[in-house]
Amino acid sequence: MKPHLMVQDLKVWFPFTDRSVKRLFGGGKKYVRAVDGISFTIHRGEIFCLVGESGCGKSTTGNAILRLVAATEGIVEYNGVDILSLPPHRFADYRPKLQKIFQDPYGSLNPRQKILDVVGEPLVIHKRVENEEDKRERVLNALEAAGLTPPALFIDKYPHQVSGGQRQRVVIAGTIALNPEFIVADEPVSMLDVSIRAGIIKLLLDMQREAGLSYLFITHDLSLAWMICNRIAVMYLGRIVEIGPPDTIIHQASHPYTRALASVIPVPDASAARRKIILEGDIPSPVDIPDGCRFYSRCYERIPECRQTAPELRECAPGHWVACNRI
Amino acid sequence: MQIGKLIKHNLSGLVGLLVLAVFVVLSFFPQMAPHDPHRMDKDKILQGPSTEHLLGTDEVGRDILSLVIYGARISLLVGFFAAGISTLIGVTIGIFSGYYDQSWGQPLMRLTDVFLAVPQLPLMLVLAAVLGADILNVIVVIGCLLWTQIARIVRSYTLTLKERPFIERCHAIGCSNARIIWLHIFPNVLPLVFANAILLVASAIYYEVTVSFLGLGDPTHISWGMMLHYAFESAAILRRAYWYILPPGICIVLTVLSFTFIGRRLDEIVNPKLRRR
Amino acid sequence: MALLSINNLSIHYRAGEGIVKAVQDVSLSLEPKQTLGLIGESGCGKSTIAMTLLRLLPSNAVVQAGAVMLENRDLLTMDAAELRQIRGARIAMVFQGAMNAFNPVRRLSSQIVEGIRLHRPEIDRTQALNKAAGLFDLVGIGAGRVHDYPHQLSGGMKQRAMIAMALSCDPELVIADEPVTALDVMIQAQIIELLKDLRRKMGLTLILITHDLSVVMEACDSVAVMYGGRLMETADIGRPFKHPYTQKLFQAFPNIEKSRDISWGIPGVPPDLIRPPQGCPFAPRCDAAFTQCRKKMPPMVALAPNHQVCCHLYLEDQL
Amino acid sequence: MQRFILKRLVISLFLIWVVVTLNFFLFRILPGDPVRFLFNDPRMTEEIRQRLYASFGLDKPLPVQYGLYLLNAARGELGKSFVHLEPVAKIVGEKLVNTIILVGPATLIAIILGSLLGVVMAYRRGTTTDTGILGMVLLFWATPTFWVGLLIIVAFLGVLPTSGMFAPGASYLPFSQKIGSLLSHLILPLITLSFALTGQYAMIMRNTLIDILSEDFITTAKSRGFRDHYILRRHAVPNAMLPMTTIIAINIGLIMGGAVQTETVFSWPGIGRLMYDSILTRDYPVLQGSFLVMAVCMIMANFIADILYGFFDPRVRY
Repeated sequence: MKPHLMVQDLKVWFPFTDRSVKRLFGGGKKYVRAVDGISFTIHRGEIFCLVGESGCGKSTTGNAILRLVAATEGIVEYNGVDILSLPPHRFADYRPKLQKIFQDPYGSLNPRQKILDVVGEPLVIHKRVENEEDKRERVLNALEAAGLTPPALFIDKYPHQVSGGQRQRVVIAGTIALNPEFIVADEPVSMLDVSIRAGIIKLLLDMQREAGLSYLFITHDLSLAWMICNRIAVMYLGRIVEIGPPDTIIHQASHPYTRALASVIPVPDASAARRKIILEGDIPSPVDIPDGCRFYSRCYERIPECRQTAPELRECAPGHWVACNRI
Repeated sequence: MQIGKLIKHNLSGLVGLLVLAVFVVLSFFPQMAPHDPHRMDKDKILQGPSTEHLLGTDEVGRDILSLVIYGARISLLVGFFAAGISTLIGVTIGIFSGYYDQSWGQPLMRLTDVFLAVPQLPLMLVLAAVLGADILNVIVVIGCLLWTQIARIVRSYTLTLKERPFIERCHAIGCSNARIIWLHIFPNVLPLVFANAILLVASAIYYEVTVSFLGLGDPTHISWGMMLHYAFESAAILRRAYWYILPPGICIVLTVLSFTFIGRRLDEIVNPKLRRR
Repeated sequence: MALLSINNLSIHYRAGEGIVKAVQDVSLSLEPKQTLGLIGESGCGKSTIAMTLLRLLPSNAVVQAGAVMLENRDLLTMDAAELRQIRGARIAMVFQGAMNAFNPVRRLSSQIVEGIRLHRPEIDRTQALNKAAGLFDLVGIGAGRVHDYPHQLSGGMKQRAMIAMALSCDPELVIADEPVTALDVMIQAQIIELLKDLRRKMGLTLILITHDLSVVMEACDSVAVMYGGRLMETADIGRPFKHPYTQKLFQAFPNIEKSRDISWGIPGVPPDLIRPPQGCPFAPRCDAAFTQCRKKMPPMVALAPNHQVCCHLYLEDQL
Repeated sequence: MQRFILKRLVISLFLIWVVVTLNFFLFRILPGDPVRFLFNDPRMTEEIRQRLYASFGLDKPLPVQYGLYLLNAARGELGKSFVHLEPVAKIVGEKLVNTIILVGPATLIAIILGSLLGVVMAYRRGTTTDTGILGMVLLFWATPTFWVGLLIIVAFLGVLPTSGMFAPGASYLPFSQKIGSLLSHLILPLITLSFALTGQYAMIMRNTLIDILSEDFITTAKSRGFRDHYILRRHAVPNAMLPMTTIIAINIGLIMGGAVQTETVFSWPGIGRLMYDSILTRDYPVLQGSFLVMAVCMIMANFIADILYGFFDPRVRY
């Protein structure tokens, strides 16, 4: 089966904001290597999770796929078309098909727009509506589909008049309205209360089932990823270290980082005596990344080889890919 | 709604509005003045308050009350227009330099830095002297120099707005930059601008008066600043002609204060969390 | 005797739209060496309680009723001088935003030493500095960094430094308000291990305030659950939860030891604290609610010596 | 740190260049040529006119003029006064000292007094004390400095000297009496200028401090049992001083505006009064020279403030 989305060797480097005099006189430029050569594929109707700690490049990956940040190198093929190399006006056709859901339901709505305009704006931009009445009709449908019932109660309100969970539904309604095919969901529930989360997740899953959507689901919460997705990719310092099915990643991970990450997931069960692998220190800076394995400085199973050789992602079992020199 | 709130909670704002209303009426109907402000009288030079001249006369025998009433117009005129020019420049430069921070916003910011690095009043004096004492020139000079503050405020707010997720959402749903600036940034900046524009009127009036006092006012119009200039240049001070010095000064203070009060209260109502930098 | 007891505490905030009834009739007590997890979702009143314990509430908050007794003294009515001798010395606090909890322009050592010298004037500067360095070792930063400026530490390090500072005057009680919320998973685990470690080594008495039930299950020995400004359930860790809200909340956390099941969550929205529902605040979202629940707030029912539930369901059982 | 200083230095030099260039072109955008405009005397012969052109360097092409202008400015030569026919640099230099005698102490008084008022307002925020002082400060702010000067003159006429820097003939007096004369002349202008600036600094201090008092580390300090005024003294005010230095430096233009007004009203022979006189006599080279010196002073003060900030704030140490 042809993949819905294929990412190949994607790199996003940001010039390091070191406004020193040295740079003024043309000295060496430094880069933050936020995403440094990652590849993966997402099949139609799949929920693919990118998991990692803050600063690992997971959000940047999502934004690069949607061309919200410029990729430095690499290919993103959507239905076989390299959307990164398209000129902007050609990419505009893909815009409504590839959509994003944001983390912060409080900040992702313009406080001076009514919900009608928030949800209707993408329709207006992509000329999907003919007049105000049509727009209102479409917005009402979208709100209803996003679980805001009755929609008429919400349509003329401002964002600050509804609760956090409802705001996230408004954002989702704005996305549904465009009938997208592929959604980047960037931590869509991490700012919501636990009791509200499930409703939003359910809505996202329903959309996937009914419309055959594919998701790139970005989260720092490995247990949430495990719960909802088809495959998990774990990122560390701009690289993918392991890809596999959820149960494999949680219970039979091969990469030392994934194992550590899975071991520290808090379990709401006092009796469960689990051995935790707690990594020392912090993630190193993505500016001066040394040669060799990126995880070298914190790895508890490193071998001398890891210092020089950066491991490639290799398939160690069907559907289970690991980037580690020991495997 | 906002006006109602203003009255309910803010005595200072209300007083400001009232005082301002008086001066606005005076500037539209200066005919209320008891005398022709241009009529000189050799026999009544620098006379103290009397029943005929409630606030006395100046060094050429003109009625000071009438001069003060006619003077309101110039200050308000210069204040509003100069503040208008400043706001326009400031908002434009602020939004663009904030939104295009990484590209051509930088030179715009450098331009703001240049204006901030130059002492304002001395530069106004130089410009007004070079261009010539004329009401239009005074408006243009003040208007072109007072925008830095508002540009800085708008810029720093635009920078924070730009980082807000709803702007990122705009990019994600395919808004053009022009649409983002006009429909998403500008309406959010507007309340901030509004309050600050009113504070700018106060500054503009302050500078107009000062520039006029320092001899660069338009001699063909009656204004409070020019009155004080003539008072200073004539022997009025040495003769302790308080009736000549007090009225225009009090009017200036009241006008500036009323705009300041209104502006500050509006700022607090519209932007409770935002503090000016 | 309880080290700290909160008796029938009610706190209201004056807001633009009305009076927010943030905390209603909450009673809790804490024994020495006990670790209590105070848990609830945003707006349930847990942080308000934390701030009340040291009287750090904003000026629009009103203590409507109740007392907070530290042994036999009421923290809410004592004078400012006495309160200052308790703050930092007997009750210390670790805040959520460790990022900004230090004065940015002063060295960590000077900030810690100044606190030790305030409460223990008999300790001289060198001894205080040694103590600070020792604490930095204890919390795993390393004594060598005690003279750093706050911005030189990473987020996790700052949280550790914050804990070191809280411990600097050997307090009897430490209140940690969302100590791991803003941190990455691995750093979270580090801090939780540190807290557990300190409990073991020093017999710390701790109130851990968090929205994350699994953190409480790991680090505490008892839990108090709040919802809509009310206390719903208090229990020792290990006892099965009885309150419908706690049960639902418990299910809402993914448990990787169990199966992948997405039938979790609680329908509806949290209560409006300006116009709280009559009766139990959870009734509108509760499957088990019956008429009585919507009429009357249930009292606390003791199910076991260390297990109390505020629910009509169990009131009936008793009758 | 060195790089930081170097960077600020480059920016300051750039700003000075911009101001010098501005000055050059201001002189040239006058309608008609400057000499005709300035000496609009029909009796002037062509020969004299040419000599004047040559003496002001106006006979050369514009780029050459500009180059010469830059060169001269770099050497500190700012042209000749139309009125006094003396080098502008010499006149301005003499006056600069007098201005500093007035502005220095006034700024110092205003910073101390303003900071105190600001601290009191922020500490007592929302109380009657705050509202009262705030009202007073706003009144200060709204009152034109020159008008305050005029009122003070009217009030103290005959009590204290209201004009000039020394009593007539003071140069023949012994040094101590000369100083006495200077001090008595200084009092009223000093009060006027301090009055104008105090309000500004009080407002700045209040806003800065209110920001700082709402920060987390203040709550932390409270939770550790420190007294309120200890927190204010040891945590809030030192942290407020940093932004204060920058804001004061940015607002040096205000000091200069105030100086122009005060010196004018009290006939204090400083740069400000020089500006006023040159406006009345249309002595453009002097006017521009004074402006240039003021602008350069301001840029330099900003540079120093930046360096100080970088030095005192551990976060900026690059």
